[in-house]
Amino acid sequence: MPMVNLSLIILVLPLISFLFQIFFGKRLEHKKGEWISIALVLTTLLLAIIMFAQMLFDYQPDFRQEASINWVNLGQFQIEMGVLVDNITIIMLVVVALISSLVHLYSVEYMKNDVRYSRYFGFLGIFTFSMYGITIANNLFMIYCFWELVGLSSYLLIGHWWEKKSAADAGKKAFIVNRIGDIGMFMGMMVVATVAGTFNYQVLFERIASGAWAAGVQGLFGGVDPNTLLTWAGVLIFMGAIGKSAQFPLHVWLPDAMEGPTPVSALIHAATMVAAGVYLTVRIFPLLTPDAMAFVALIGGFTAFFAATIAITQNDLKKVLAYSTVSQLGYMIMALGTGAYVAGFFHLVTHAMFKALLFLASGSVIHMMHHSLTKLNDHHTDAQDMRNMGGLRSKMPITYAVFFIASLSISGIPLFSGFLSKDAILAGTWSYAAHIHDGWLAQAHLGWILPFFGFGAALITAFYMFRLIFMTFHGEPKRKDIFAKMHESPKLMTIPLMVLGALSTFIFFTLPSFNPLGGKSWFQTLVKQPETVVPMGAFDSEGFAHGLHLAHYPAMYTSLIVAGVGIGLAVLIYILKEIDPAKMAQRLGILYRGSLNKWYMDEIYLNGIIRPFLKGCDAIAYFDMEIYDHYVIDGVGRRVKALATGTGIADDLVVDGAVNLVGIIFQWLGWTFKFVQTGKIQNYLIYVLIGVLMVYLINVF
Amino acid sequence: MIDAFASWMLQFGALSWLGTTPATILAMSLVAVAIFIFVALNALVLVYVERKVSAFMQVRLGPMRVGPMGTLQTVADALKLLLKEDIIPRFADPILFRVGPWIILLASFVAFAAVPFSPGWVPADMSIGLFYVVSISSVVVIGIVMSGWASNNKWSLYGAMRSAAQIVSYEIPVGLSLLAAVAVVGTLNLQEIIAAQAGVGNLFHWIPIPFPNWYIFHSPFLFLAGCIYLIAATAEVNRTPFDIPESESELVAGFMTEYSGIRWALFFLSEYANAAVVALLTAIVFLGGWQSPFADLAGARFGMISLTVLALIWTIFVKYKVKRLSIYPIGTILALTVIAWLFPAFAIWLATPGLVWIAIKGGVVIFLLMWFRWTFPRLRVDQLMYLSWKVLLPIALINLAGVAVWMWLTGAISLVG
Amino acid sequence: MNHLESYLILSALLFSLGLYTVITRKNGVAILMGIELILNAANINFVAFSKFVTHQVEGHLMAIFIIMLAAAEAAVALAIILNLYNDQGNINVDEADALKR
Amino acid sequence: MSEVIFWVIWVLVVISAMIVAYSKNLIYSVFSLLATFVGVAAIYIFLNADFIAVTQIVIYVGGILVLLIFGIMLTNRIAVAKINQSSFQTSLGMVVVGAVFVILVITILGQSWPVLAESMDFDSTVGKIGTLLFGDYLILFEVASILLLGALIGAATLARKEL
Repeated sequence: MPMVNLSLIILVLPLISFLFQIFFGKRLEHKKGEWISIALVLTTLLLAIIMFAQMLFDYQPDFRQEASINWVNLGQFQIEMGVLVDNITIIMLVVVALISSLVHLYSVEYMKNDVRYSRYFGFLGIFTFSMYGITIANNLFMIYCFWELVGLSSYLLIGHWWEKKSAADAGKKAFIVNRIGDIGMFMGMMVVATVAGTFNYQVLFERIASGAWAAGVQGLFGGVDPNTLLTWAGVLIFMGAIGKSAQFPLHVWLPDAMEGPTPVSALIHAATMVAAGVYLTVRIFPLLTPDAMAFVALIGGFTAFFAATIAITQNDLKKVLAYSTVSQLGYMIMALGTGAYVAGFFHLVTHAMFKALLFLASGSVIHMMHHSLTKLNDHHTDAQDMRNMGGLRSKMPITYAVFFIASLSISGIPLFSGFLSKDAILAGTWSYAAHIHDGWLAQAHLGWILPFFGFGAALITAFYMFRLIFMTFHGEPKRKDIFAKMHESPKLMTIPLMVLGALSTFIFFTLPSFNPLGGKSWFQTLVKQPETVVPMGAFDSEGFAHGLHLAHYPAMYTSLIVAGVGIGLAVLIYILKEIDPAKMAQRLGILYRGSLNKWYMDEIYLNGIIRPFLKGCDAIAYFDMEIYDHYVIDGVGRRVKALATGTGIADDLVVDGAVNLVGIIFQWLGWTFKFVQTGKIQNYLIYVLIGVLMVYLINVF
Repeated sequence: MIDAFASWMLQFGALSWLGTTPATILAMSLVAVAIFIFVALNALVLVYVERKVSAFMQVRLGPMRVGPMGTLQTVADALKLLLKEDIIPRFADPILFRVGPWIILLASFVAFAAVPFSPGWVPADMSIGLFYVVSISSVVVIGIVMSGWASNNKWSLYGAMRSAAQIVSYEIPVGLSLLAAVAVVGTLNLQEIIAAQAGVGNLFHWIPIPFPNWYIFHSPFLFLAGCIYLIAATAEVNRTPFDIPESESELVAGFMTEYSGIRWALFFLSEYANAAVVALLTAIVFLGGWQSPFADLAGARFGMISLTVLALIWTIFVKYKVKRLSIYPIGTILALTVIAWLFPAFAIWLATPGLVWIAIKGGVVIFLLMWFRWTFPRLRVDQLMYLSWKVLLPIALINLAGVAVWMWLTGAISLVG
Repeated sequence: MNHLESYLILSALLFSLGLYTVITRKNGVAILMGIELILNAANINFVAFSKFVTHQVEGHLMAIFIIMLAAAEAAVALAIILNLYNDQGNINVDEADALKR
Repeated sequence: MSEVIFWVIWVLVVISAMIVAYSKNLIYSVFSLLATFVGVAAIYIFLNADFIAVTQIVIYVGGILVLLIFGIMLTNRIAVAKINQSSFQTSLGMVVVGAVFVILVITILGQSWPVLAESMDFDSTVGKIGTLLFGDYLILFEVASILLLGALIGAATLARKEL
């Protein structure tokens, strides 16, 4: 069976799960239906692993299968529906299928007492379906369709507990903020479609490379520089990624999205959907010009640093992880912007594993907190607040162990997966800063800002992750009553944690070499950086690769030192209590308050954009309702009504009179002829036959 | 076959004075007589087998007195039936009462015209053979209704109406499940359907275990289609557990209540002829007809595996229950297996003529039917209709689509050009 | 048997007998039988012309559609006849003249 | 020989159709319809229309005839095996239908049909019919399926007791 067929089956199975849960889920005997969804998604995992194994057997960096059908045929311009399977697709399919399967399993226990249990699984199904769709799409239009489907399912799942106002609001916020990014993406797609006349990646890249793009720009816009337009197209499409991957300034929805169930956060808002933006950037990577890449890198780098500074001061367990996710996504985007393509996609994969693990493990803690709070009949204490935890290490050993592994991984400690990818990204920024002279960022001599962001974020990441661990699992329990009722989560929740914990170590990513510092792994062999297709002023990828070689070791040592400093600070503050965090906060003053309040981004949006906008709407509405409707529309209405009354009188007398006359005539005729009717069809049939015979006879004689 | 037979007769010295037309007529008559003899013997044998099988299933002996092991019991019964007084009830309709059984027998008899017994051995090689057999078996219902009505007895009438409703309903799952196989092979000619199942391939075309290319192993969907066909066909020939038209406890004997003697024997003949048609059709469409599963080396390997499995099953399940029976069959099978392992050529030799293979396969299916009869309780009328319309029909429809999807997946057909 | 006319005459006979049944019978089911005869007559014509005149199988196709139509018509007609029986206790069509009254 | 068989079947069809039309006993009518249908199926075989012949048997004998018998059984109070049926306007009907028949025969015999010389011997019509049905006549096929669905729903709705 070709890979394309397999990927189509993978695509369809979660949709079946969705339809099944929506139409039949509730009718099943109490909570048995989830196993059908789980079976379907595990089947997709199995198929994805088959594809993955096939890929490893073949070991072809250039492996590529594509099939498509025409969907919309508009003469010259055609929109196709198609499937593109290459190594990136397969790796992404495995990641999505794996995380989705584990979250399905985990949710059985986590959502056990939920009222909309079957709906929840149905929505997981449609999310998985649309994520697969994004993964296997071979053109921008199709990816856009599934992009919006993903947004929809994210909205549905964030608002799963819509009785809570905050959850409903968070869903709406996520939806609207994402739309802003998607408008940019749509505009970018339209630019591409107008100039290049296709949505298909491959065809598009070929047309750009062959100069058809430049010719198209010349024909359509005359004096515009084709490279500038290409930069704009890339940046606009990248806007979609800004929204979906929660990059500054559209990052505000992701922390609020934590109102959804925790497994959802793990699946959608940490591992897969937010990575879709990165995946999109990976897909369009060849058409990014150096200028566009500088923009991408700057956005990513700033987001990485900015979100990390917020994460330091948050007290809500999931909020910390949410900002950490934003920060790590910034890393990936930054890596792509600096040209470290493989490193960016690599970080996507490793991050999916350890961040899903972090969320699921925090879900385990929160679940148990809820559990004991319910037993204590306490409905006011916040189950997610770290200030109520502490010392959980002894009560939840498995959760603690995997949490620790994931934290080491995200902090970039050797022997763990995060080290490999993060180190590659940092080396990439170093190389970019040192060796690249294209793009406005380098020309403005601001190249070194990226390593600064990168290493700064790495320091802060190590610090806040260990702050999180120390506050939650170490020290004295802050609430003895809650602590007494805590215990380890059930098997169905810990098994996914252990699987992901194993996958957060280096070994799965460095094979076939066992070098914990990297080496020539299958990943670096199979994921090949595509040739850039920008015809003039292309990114200097050879210089970059050379720089990467030089920067490898310095960047590694720096990042190790930086991570060590971060962890050490956390130990000093929260274990040894050498520094009092409250005093630190007071001394830092405005910086601390800014970080605690997320640098006032929500307030800036509220007062700077939303309120003025609403005021403007009110004014326009006033004009529309009070002035335009009242005088223009109603005025015309009154005159027409008067006219109609006059016409009506004429109609009644003249026209109806004629019609009634005709009616009376035929009434009389009918009354006259009704005596022919006997009511017996067979009589009529004989009349008809006699008539036919007479016609025949008349014709003959 | 008839033309070949006729020309053979013309070449034969003593008959060469016959013209072409008389020879053809003679050949036709001979084939018809042969089939009739087959139908009659079939009923005799199957009645005996049914009694014996039921006896073994109920752990008793069955007929033992007449002839060795009771083999002549059915002959004696047939003689008794022939000598019985011919009774027609006074208020029955005399013409229809007489004609009804003959229509039933004729319908089940004519169905054999398209059944291939061996390569080339088919009375009439029709391009629409499968459709013909299915359609002819639906004529039986008219005869049943005719007899039931003519008896002028409410049990007969109820039995006839139930039977009509049942046969008409179950024709649809039968047709759909056969259609699944036809969709794969692309012809209605029974000979071609069998020829398409030659050789040995992978199980379900995917799992690398050597299995014959029979359609029941072609895909999971065709396996399901085979199961549906067997269930629905059991219902179409009115056998237990679907024998509500003649259920003794409710309707005395259904549409045959008023019949006795020779006409009753006709009903019996046709019942077993129908069972034989169903069994042969199952063997042809799903089990490879007269194809031997051991026709080549791969097939021989399949044979070894299956024989080993059979021997294991026999050892595990049967040995502990009926000790006496276990020694000889298991010895034979084990010996065969060993020989087959040692000398593959012997296993190939097992590829005996088609007539034997189709008889074995048909026999297995008939045994299945008897097994059903003596294990399952009878369904109620509403359950019967429920099973047909709400269970078998939807499954068969989805299954048909599944076959198409499977063909697409395995690359037999393609949607995108 | 190789004359078109022999089939056409047979078809005309069936048609006339069916017509006669339709005209004279009172019983609804009997009328239905007449209609089936007429449809069969039409089918014979289609198939015969297809063999002797056009040499195409289009005539067969028409016959198939007619047979299908007959099946649909029989089902609906019998449902109507059952209603008639429930309504007036018999199925004599000449008594079903409520529209006139 | 087949000539003889053809005429035997011809006569059988006509006689059984006459029984359908003239028999006083409704049951005889309906069962002789069986002979008519099977006879017409045999006629189709003489016309090289094997598929139509088998379809005729499946649908007419296995479907429509059973439906008719059910109709008869469900609409009579059954006490005896014979169901009398009455006719009306027989003589007028006979005259008119006879006239129609005469006209038909005159037309058939008076016409010189454009019969093609070589006889048509399809080895199998199934493939051709299938190709046409799913090719040129696809829309007709789909419409017919909708018609059948409509008839199914309509018949089921009409036959319910509580309409």
